[in-house]
Amino acid sequence: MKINCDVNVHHLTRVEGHGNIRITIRDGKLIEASWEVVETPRFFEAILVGKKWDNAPWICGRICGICSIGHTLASIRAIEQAFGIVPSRQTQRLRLLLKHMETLQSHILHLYFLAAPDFLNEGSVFPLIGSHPDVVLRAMRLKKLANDLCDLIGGRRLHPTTTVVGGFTMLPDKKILAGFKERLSAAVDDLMETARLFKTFQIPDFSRETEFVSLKGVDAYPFIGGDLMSSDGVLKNESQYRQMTNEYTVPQSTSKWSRLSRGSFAVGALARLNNNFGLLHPMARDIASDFGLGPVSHNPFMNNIAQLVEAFHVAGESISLIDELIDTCWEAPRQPVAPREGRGVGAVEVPRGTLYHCYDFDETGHIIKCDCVIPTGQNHANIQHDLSALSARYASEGMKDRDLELLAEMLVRSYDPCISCSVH
Amino acid sequence: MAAARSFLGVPVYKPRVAFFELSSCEGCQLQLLNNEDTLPDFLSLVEVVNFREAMTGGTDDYEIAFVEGSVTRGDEIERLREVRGKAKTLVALGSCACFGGVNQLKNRFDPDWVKKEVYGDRQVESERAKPLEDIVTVDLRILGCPINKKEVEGIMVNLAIGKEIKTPKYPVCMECKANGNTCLFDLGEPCLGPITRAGCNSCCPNGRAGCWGCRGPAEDGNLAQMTVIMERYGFSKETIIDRLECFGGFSDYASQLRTIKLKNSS
Amino acid sequence: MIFRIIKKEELEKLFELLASGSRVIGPVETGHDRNSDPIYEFSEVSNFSEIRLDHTMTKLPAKKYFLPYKEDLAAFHMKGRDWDKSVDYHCDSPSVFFGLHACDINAFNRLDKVLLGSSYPMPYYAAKRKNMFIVGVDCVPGPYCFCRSMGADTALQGFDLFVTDLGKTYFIEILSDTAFNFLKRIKTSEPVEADHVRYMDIVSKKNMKFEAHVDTTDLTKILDMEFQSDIWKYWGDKCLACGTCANVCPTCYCYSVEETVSLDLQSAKKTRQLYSCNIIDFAEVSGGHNFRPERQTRLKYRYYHKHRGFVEAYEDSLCVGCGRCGEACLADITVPKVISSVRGGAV
Amino acid sequence: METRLAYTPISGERSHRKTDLAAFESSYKAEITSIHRLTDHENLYRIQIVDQPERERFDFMPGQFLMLELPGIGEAPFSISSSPSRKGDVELCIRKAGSLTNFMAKLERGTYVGIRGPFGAGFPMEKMYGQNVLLIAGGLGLAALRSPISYVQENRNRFNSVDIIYGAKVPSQLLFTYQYDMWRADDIRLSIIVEKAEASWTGKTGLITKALEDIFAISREEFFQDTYAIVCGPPVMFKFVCNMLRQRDVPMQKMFVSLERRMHCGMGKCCRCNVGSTYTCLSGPVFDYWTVMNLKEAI
Ligand SMILES: Cc1cc2nc3c(=O)[nH]c(=O)nc-3n(C[C@H](O)[C@H](O)[C@H](O)COP(=O)(O)OP(=O)(O)OC[C@H]3O[C@@H](n4cnc5c(N)ncnc54)[C@H](O)[C@@H]3O)c2cc1C
Ligand code: SF4
Ligand code: SF4
Ligand code: SF4
Repeated sequence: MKINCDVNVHHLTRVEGHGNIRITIRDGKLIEASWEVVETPRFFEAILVGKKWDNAPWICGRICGICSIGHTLASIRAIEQAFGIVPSRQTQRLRLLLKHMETLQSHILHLYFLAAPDFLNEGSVFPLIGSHPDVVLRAMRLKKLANDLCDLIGGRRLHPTTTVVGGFTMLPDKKILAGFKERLSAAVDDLMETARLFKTFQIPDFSRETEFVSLKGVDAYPFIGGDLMSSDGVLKNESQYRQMTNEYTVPQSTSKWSRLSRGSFAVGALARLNNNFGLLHPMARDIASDFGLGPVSHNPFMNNIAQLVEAFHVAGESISLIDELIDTCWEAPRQPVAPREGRGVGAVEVPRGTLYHCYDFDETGHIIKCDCVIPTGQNHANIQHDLSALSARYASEGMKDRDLELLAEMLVRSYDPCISCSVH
Repeated sequence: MAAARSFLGVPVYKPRVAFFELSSCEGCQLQLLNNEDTLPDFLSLVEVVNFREAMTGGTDDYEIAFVEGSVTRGDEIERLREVRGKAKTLVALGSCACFGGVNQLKNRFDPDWVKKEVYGDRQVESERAKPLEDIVTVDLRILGCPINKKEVEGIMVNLAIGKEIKTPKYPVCMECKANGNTCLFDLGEPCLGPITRAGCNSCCPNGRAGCWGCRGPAEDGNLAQMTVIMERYGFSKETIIDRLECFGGFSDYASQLRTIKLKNSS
Repeated sequence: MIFRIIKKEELEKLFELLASGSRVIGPVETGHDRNSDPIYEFSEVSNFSEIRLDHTMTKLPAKKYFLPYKEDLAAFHMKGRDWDKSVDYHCDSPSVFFGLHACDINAFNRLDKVLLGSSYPMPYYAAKRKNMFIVGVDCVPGPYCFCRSMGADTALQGFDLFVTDLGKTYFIEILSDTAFNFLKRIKTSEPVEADHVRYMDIVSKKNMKFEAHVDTTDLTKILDMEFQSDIWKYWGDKCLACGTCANVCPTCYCYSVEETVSLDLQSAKKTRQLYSCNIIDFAEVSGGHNFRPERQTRLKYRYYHKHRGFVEAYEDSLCVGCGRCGEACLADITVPKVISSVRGGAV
Repeated sequence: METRLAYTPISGERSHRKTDLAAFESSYKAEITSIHRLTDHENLYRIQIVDQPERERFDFMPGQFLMLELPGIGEAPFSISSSPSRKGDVELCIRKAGSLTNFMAKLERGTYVGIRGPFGAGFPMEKMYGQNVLLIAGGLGLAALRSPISYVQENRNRFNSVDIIYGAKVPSQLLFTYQYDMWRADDIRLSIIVEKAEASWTGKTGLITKALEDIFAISREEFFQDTYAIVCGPPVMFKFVCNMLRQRDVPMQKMFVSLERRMHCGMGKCCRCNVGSTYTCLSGPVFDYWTVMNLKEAI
């Protein structure tokens, strides 16, 4: 039996950004297990200082290429909060629909392109085009649907163009919007197939008591704005986000880390689901119970399944959103904006967890101070703790280097980390 | 399939390509995966040997390297040089790689202040954000923040069949008019369309949002006149500079403007 | 020409008749500009109420319907070293243009000379042009209009019928037998003397409303004489070389051709894209030599082509004075200003 | 009574008459039957219209050009470089200059290309009967001159004295070297000059104008009044040459030059080739020098 083990993953693949995993086991004892974030910082928080409010959503969207819509919406919400703007229902619905499509495309991307290859024993999705064409085509179809609808509402699937403070620069064509209803209904079948596929995968059985943080839904599963909650019972107002995130710097990471009631906490699909299970679309709830997933699950690998469940949720809810929007008599796409002095916080549930943007403005609407807290940043400490626990558990079992490496990689990947975004 | 392909009898070249990223949001790479319809065809044109965002187990034996992001740290300079050394063709992918992108906005501040503002007393390494061209020779630039997938597809086809690659020399206005948009100046919105290189199919004006110049200057762009026009339409010097400096394509002109006083500057 | 008078409500009936079998394109209001003035554009309409017969100049001409900004000239199916070529003129049914001003109708007439009348007529244009039913409508000149100076303020040909608002009734000029036959199906009456008087009155009142003018006397010769004038530099310095003037012009037809290969390498196509002589590489040839590298020479060329060359070849200017290019030019370069500066030797 | 508008179809049958709508995008399919490497930069392609009757009908004049199309790659104008008596079995001398021409250089025999044309006005060869002819070419200009040269060869007795003056930068860039002896054999005086000699070059060195002066030196004054000149080459070159000829009293109407502009249609529609307000593709590319001098921005 092999009781020494060295895992050294430099620039983990199939994640966004740059991170390293290092595990050392000697004589069956864990010496070191560390998750390092080596991404280069881009200093968005400094870049924005001195800029007028209208620059923020445009620039901040560029923090992340996967959840640019979420960043843009968080930025817009922070500004609207600061200036006392309440978006119209029409704007809110459109934003939510746009948000849902980003969630769908991101979850599909993660499930099929980043996570599935692990379960199918491939290095990437590319060989699957030959070996499992139906799987790949299904993934493409789902992703394309989500992206196409993002194009329609946001002007562009990546770094949206029409989303502005006060609303939208342009409204979607209702006829085209209506056309998406059918595609979404068809997507539900594709999601069913996806569920069937994931049913065949062996999700590692590993749990660690964790605190889960997310927005707190009131009458709907939460995505944009509202109160914050943790599964340990902490409840805060959106503007008190700092008491939720408690950022600190650590030597092993250019991203800041977070903690709340314990040494670390988790955000993301699993956290949202654990905290707001009752508000899920019935279809999504059915899928969850199919996988035996219910509140509160402490298995980080189940985040993949939580994403799948959420994919059902957003697909189902989007169909009703479209119905509502088609029946709306369009009002002006955007409201006027009057800048004023003050602070605004925008909390948005992006695919990987709760995202916060916070700006302080002077009376002319120029940014004095900017703070962005990224979900993956909040997860880093938890990834570290999971990694230690996972390594410790298998240390004495004498796992092969390669097996432990794979498991560790899968663990990190299951968080769907967005590293460059966490460093920003 | 791969070996037998040809176009007009000329064998099609299936390059071994690799994707790398420096300081960036990785959106440009993602944009490639965002081509759902055409991804299989796209992938049949190239052999992807390294694409960390989407695959495990890459090799270093590649001909074309697509590098996304700007250079902001010493280790990136090293990595970039290494990639340059291995690649026959080095492609700068997106505005960050071509101009520094939004990252270069920090260059307008004192670097120590920037670090302190974000990290307090913790030491972090970071340099001025630079485009790839400042460090190595770039063979081809693919513009945009993010890149336009249609354009990239066209470029890949041309690389494969060995046809010259051309980007439009004219400004976004050409595409904007062809798309039948109402000019944003008529709507009272600022727009850099008249001086920005086309190729995005006037993406932003199509959604009634003004152009921010992410593709950098068009050939022979009349920057001086653009400033006059922005002023005439009542936009402040700050608005003009905000747009010009956003992606780095016009950064020289923007910093030049900072020192000139415009009529209605605040 | 045959004249008729119809009651106002009859026009809608005529619309319905025309729309029942064909696509109708007409001026619609698409929103408001920064001064809260309405913005008009040509668009496909399905309902008479969408059409704004009282529209002032549309931002863009109806060009996309007869000279599309992008059009595939040919498609190729590749077969190794061989290929098949197929050509489609992109018109399979007639269209009704309901509500064109005289200048836009004259734009057709002048384009016809080069695109239909000369050697190598252009079938892509012909296919659309020969399948148009045009309903003209009278107008009130706006601040940028100078069609009268260009002899394009009244249309004598190139339409099927032309509608002038007499207040309580419409005065209809009928040019084609198709129009005549359609009119048989609505209520019309012969105009009486008073109608003609009223019509003439409206026309002469319109003539007095022009604010912009271009003096075209001896313009071709003056342009020749002023070829080296410094005035072109003045305008060239302003010009953004953005091509907007050509794109909003109802008669600019210059184009560029690009061939592209599909992603699967199985097919290819040849696409025509409307271009503009103000664009930097308009006269650039391979190897990089540019026959018109400066903005001023390109801008000058646009004026020479429209106001001199075309006149020489076809006895008409290629400018109908619709005023769109001046209105759209962000640099505020307008035909009346440029021509008067060339004539006067100074701005 | 009609209830809906009638549709007028535009026929798309093949036709090559200038006035026919179907002429516009109708191309001949032609096969590359041979490729001959002339220099590092230029190849000579023999291109044969596939359809035999069409090939027989393809009629052109020296100086005319055609549009050559490679599907998906591009289309560009090229002077026909072969004798008009060869009809639709033409030769094109193509220099690698850009996307189409570089791709062209990769093609093999047996590839099919599309050709449209012939377009433009050619050299008025018949007017030159009984006269002296000076054929002057610089660089690639010889490609366009080769057709009138063949014409003169085939009708040698109809012309008086014939001179070819040809200049290139270096000897290795000289085109059609294998034909020089044949031209000489047909009683054509040939003077070749290069700007820079390479090893083994024994001929003249200098600019074309120098070679022309040598001709002047041995010709009588009266010679020039009965002379037609055809000049092909870069604008700077023909400007100098034509000025020299004028000083020798060659009438400007008897000097012909070929102008090269960007072209997309070849049919007076795309406007890219306009010089002033003249379409190079319709009225040119061959112009007499008098016209050129009166065209704005011609040179
Ligand atoms: C009347 C005429 C006769 C010609 N005869 C010959 C000849 O016999 N041999 C030869 O090698 N070359 C000749 N040329 C030049 C030849 O047309 C160009 O070299 C060719 O167009 C370059 O195309 P490309 O796609 O390789 O270059 P690119 O620079 O990539 O050209 C792109 C496009 O620009 C246009 N274009 C670029 N350069 C020119 C040019 N100089 N003239 C016209 N259009 C241009 C073409 O339409 C082409 O599609 C002639 C040109 C003209 C006008
Ligand atoms: S909106 Fe912008 S790009 Fe479009 S025409 Fe106006 S200035 Fe040009
Ligand atoms: S319109 Fe401007 S900012 Fe928008 S994509 Fe195009 S170049 Fe970039
Ligand atoms: S004249 Fe005006 S519209 Fe035309 S290219 Fe110049 S700036 Fe653009």
